[in-house]
Amino acid sequence: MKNVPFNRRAFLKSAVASSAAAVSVGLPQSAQAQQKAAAPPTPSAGYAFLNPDEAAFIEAVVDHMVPADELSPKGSDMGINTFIDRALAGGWGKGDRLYMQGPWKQGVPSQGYQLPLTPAELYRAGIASANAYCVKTYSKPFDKMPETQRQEFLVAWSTGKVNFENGPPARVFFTMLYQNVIEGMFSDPLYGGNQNKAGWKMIGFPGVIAVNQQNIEKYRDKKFPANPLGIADMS
Amino acid sequence: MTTRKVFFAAALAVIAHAASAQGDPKRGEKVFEECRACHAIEKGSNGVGPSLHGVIGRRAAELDDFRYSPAFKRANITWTRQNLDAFLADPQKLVPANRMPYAGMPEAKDRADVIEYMQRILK
Amino acid sequence: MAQKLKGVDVVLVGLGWTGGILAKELSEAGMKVVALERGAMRSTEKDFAVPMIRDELRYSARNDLMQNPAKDTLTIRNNPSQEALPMRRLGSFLPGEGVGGAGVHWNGHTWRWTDMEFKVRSLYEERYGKAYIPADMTIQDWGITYAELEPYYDRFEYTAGISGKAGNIRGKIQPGGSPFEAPRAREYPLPPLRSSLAGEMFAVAASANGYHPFPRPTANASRAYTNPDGARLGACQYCGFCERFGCEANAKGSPHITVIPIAMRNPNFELRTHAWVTKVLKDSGGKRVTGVTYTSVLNGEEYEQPAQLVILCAYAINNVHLMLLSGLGVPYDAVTQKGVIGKNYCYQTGAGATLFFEGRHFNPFMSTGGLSMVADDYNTNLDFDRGPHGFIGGYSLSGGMTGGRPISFRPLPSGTPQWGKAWKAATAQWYGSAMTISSSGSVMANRYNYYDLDPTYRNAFGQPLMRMTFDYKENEHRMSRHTAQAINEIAKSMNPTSLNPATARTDPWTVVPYQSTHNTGGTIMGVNPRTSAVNKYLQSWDYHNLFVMGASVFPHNSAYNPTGPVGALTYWTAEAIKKRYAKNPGPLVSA
Amino acid sequence: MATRLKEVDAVIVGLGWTGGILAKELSAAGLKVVALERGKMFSTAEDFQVPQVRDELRYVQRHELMQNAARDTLTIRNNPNQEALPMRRLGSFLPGEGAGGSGMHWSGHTWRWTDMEFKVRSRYEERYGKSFIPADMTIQDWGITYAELEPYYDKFERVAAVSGKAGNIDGQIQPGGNPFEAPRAREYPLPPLTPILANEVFSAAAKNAGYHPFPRPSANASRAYTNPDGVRFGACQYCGFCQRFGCEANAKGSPHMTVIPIAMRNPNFELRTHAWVSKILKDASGKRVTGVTYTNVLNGEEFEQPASIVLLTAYALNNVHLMLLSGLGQPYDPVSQKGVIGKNYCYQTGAGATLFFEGRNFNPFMSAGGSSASADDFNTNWDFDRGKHGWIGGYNLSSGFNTALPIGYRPVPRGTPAWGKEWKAATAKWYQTAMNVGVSGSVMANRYNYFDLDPTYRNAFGQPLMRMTFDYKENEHKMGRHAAQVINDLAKSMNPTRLNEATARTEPWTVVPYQSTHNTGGTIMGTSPRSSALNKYLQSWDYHNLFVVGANVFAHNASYNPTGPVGALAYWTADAVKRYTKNPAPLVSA
Repeated sequence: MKNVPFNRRAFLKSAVASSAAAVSVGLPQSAQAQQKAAAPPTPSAGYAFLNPDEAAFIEAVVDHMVPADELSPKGSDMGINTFIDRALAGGWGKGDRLYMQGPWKQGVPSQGYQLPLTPAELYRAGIASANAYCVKTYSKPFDKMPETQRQEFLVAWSTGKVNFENGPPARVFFTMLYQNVIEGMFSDPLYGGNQNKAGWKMIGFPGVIAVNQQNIEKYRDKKFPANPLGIADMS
Repeated sequence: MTTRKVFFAAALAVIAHAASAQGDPKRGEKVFEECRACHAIEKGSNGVGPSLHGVIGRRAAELDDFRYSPAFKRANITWTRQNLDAFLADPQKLVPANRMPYAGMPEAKDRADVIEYMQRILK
Repeated sequence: MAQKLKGVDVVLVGLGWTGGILAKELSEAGMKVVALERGAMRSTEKDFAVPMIRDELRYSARNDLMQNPAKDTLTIRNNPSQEALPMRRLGSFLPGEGVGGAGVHWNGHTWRWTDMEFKVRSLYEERYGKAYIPADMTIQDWGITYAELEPYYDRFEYTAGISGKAGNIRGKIQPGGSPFEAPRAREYPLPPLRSSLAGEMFAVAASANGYHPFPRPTANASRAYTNPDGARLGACQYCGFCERFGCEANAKGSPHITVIPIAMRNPNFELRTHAWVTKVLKDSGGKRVTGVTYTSVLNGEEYEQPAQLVILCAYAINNVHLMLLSGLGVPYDAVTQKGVIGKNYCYQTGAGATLFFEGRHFNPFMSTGGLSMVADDYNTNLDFDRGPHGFIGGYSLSGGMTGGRPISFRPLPSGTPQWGKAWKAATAQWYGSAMTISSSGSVMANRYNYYDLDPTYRNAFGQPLMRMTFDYKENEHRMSRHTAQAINEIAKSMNPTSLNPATARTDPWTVVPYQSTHNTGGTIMGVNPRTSAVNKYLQSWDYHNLFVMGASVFPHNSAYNPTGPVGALTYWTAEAIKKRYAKNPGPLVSA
Repeated sequence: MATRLKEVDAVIVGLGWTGGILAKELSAAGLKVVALERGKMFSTAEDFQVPQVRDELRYVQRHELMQNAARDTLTIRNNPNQEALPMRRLGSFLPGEGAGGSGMHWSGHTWRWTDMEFKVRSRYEERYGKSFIPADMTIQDWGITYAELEPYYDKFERVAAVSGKAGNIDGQIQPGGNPFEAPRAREYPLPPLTPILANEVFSAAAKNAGYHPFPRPSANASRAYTNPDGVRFGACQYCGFCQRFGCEANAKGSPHMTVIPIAMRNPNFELRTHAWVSKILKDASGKRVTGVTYTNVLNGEEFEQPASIVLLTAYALNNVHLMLLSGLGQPYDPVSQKGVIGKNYCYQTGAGATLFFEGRNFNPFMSAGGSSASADDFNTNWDFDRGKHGWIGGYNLSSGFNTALPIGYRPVPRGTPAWGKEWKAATAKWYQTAMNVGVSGSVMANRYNYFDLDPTYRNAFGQPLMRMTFDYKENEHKMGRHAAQVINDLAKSMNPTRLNEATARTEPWTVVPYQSTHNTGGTIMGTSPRSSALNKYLQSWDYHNLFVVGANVFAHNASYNPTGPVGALAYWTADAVKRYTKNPAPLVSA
């Protein structure tokens, strides 16, 4: 998907419009109102790896972990799902830089990743097992579960209390998934995530222009006005 | 604004301009050290940055044997002394999103001296 | 150490067509069956949904549904004096993986192999004399007859929903079908597919040249269909994304929408995916196998699954590899010609011409796996006298394209530059105005075409890779020259605007370009244990509770696609197990 | 079969800092030198261009400039009775690859290791008594002195453009420098980097806690500079993309822009990239090595390169691996404690606290590799009495930012949820308003921390992987607890709004998170062939025409980064090799 160049005026206009709408309605800024007022939903970038079930699962995870609020749009509007899809379809998903020769042993956590699965294979088996667990426990796949159940499942999953019946080790998959959500939120927009540099703006990271020799003193202990640019903006 | 005042302001501008013209090339060579890591002064030898040979009065992104960033190609400016001075003061301001990894020379005196040096040496 | 699990009656290694059929048949017969599939679960709605499936790069160029050579592959050489090197990237053939195996992404061509193949040696000796068969050509009779197999062909055709036109029903020649086919009990379950312009033009020209063209029988349902087991198939949409893709319309007969779902509903059956079988275990007596060892690729754990009956259904290549890795039977030695495991590996040859017709519109993108007309005059036609041409075997001719996917199908008159303005113009002009006439030809078994274990390279489980030694021999070169000539005659008679003529395939076989996934032999069936690995019920001569399915049992390869006999033989073996072996476990054929 | 090539005077295996220095020095001395580098050629203009280089995902998370574990890696275990498994993905340490090696993507910290390390055993025995050193702690004197090495430290600092403040010139303590440092002949070539807020806040607190903070010496040029070889440096731009990145401004001292280009201009020198050395060959007598076998990874062809001198400069891990694969020297056995190849592997330990200051702006994205202030009061300060704490070694206190990019660095107070609205708020609030105070600590050699060849796993060339057996021992746990205490006291004195306290690293060492690429030992230098692989000139005791250069020669690991002594020892060995060529024989009688 061509990187939609950041259109400041459009962003400002929509921001102004949304705040005006909130004011006129006079209601507290409930999540739904915010969602509606937030920037129009970004057109889908399509999927090169995830099938419909998997895409729904990933969208639900990234939108739950990175909800929409005044700091940033929700995860899928920032393209974190697209980032994960492209990573899995690409070399990293196929096991680039991963030693994949047997024999295969479980080992202990301090010996790191030992599964005979490439990241793409782990996601495929992992999402199927996660959804199977959710259907067994909450009688619905993850993306159909209400927010409270999603949170309950994610907390259990991240703390090793979830076991995938004849699936991959649950926690190994969670650790990889969580790292990819973070990467999707803060890597350069080139990779499909961090669209409009929303992740960088949230924390004030100035992006690729980094000639700070003079700024060190000029901005010591002062807020640096970051209007981040990505690699594409300078290419 | 009475004409006198106007005349007086214009004169000031000229002098200021002239002053900057008399930068000290000797000191300018020393200041130019900042640039030598990436720019050569010999014709045709490009490194991280393009060769600065004959840069004064040249249009930006003119050498065809150097891969300029789009920012310079879009800039369509000529390296007059004035543009050079503005650029060296704050490179990202004059040519936003350019790739030069150099924060600039805040001191006007440094800029005047180095431009004077470049004027002489980079024929 | 491997964790030992509870024993079961039957363990199936691999769950494609053969595994799927046995899973259904044996679990229905009350046996406790476990299937171990190294790949993942597959379903039409999850894995072959539009628009995801319409991705030529992913499924065709990058082989998404196929075996991953990073995990396991073969080493390849043309002859025993050459050093074999690994096939590091899939090319010439594409073994499948996952539930449904190759049965998910095949084209659907389904043929009945006849006694012309099952009694190949006696037929040729009888008609052309013993000396006609070269010394190194190790063809042999299969030990089974067409008559015995006919009802099982019929069973498989009706399970998979084959569209075709019978040519011979109980001895009566039917117009529009293949006059040379062996007698069928009844018609195909579905009428032939709608014909394409390319198919029609080929048929007209072939008839004019004295051939007997007929529609290719194929598992692309010409209309909606419910098979005898109640599985429903949709009508083929001629989408042009058939081979290497799963069918989103459930219109292509595949195991994951026919036999496997039925087995899955049967409590006697259990499927374990991501289960990579590394060894078949045998008892100390060396008379029976006792089960298998497998690794769960989900977590690296190793398990031992004991079983009364072990059936290898893991595609021809992997079946032979497992026999060699597990030390089952005597490995074949090309020098002494002793041993049987690995013997008689065969492939398929072919040739093709591309015809360009200015102003005609072939719409190659509107097509399906089996949309072509075929002529068998140089194949199953007994009257075709091979004598003067000095070759054994046959080839079928066909006109029509199975699809027009642009990364791989961009017909260009030879001599067109590979890029630039002229290339663009030619590509635009001829993409829709060209057709192909192609042939697929048999390969006779040879003493120096065989499998064994590679001495150097290992797979991702640390086990030796299987080594394939193969090349086309003089017999195939002669047949290929005859083929090219026949194709070019027909093609010229259609006076195309221009023609890329067919050429004989006489260079050494290369693993690089895709050719065909019809790898046969390695655990061949036969009449005695000295020259074959399995008897006529595909039961191992050495271990009576070990059966081996798939094309690895074929003593040689014909011009036809293998899935017809593969499916039929599986039903045939299922019957033998249910009716005889289960009641009285022991050799079904006295050695 | 391997094609045999024409013999040369010296073959250099691996072209990073040590390979680059030796290539320049030996070719300048007239030797015919061939360097075999398994990676590709690198140049600032082509490979470290803005904006491509500003890519945290590619260079930091996906290890673009590092060794590819799919080709070659190690197997890992904590102790000899555990089964070693492959490090399937790089984690705890990141060996480099390509012409320039780790010297391209290091942060630049350059220290002078002193006699406190070179005479560690005698010093501790002398002051604390023999029994103070635990039985299994196999530390030993290195056989070299700081005085011998001082001029070579000076040479490396000037070549690599180290910015810093001297603390002791000829015995005269200099204000602002490290008062505990050994005497230097002269100042650093460049003044220290501009301090960032975190440095100033830390230094103030350290001062009033009685410590002696000073700017960390680092090869990030604080202003434009021309080194003694005529190489021009740009001024560091504090871009915050330093560790794991190449420097686009030619401001970070790296071999690909200093020593390697000079060697390349010398007709005596030839570089072959994509050349993977798989074995070192030795003659029948077993006294001399005769050259190396390597594979050209561009086409898989195998070559034999004969040479009268072989120099291993392929990073500490690969040097040891090559010695083991080639059967050079006797492999170390922890049970019998016989053999030397693989002996005394050491790593580094650490601890750190994160301090949150509401309303302050630390601008973590504006930093050079060396933007940190340090204090050595518990390290090179020999007056600090280790006696009552019962541990050997030292740790260097420091605070600042190195590469605080957002995927890897998002400080939040402990207990903040890992995702959701509250997590977003905390991340946004604290990213710029937090700083850290940490230590890097020494690791003493131990009988059960060593390298050998793995019995099961193989690399992409079918050769056995090297097996690393390592864990922190009681000595390091004790030091870690001491360090955590010091950090937390200091942090509290700065009364931050919130504090994530430091904790001692006492869990078994794990290969998963990145910790440090300071792997030392395996072919250690020493005073006798029975307890060391190399003499003081890094010449093999067994094969006098084999020299092994890099941190693998360190008999134990200090708290300091290794590149200072590694660079100095490379220049020291270059001089020794020049002497060797005049009379090829052992330079130290065994």
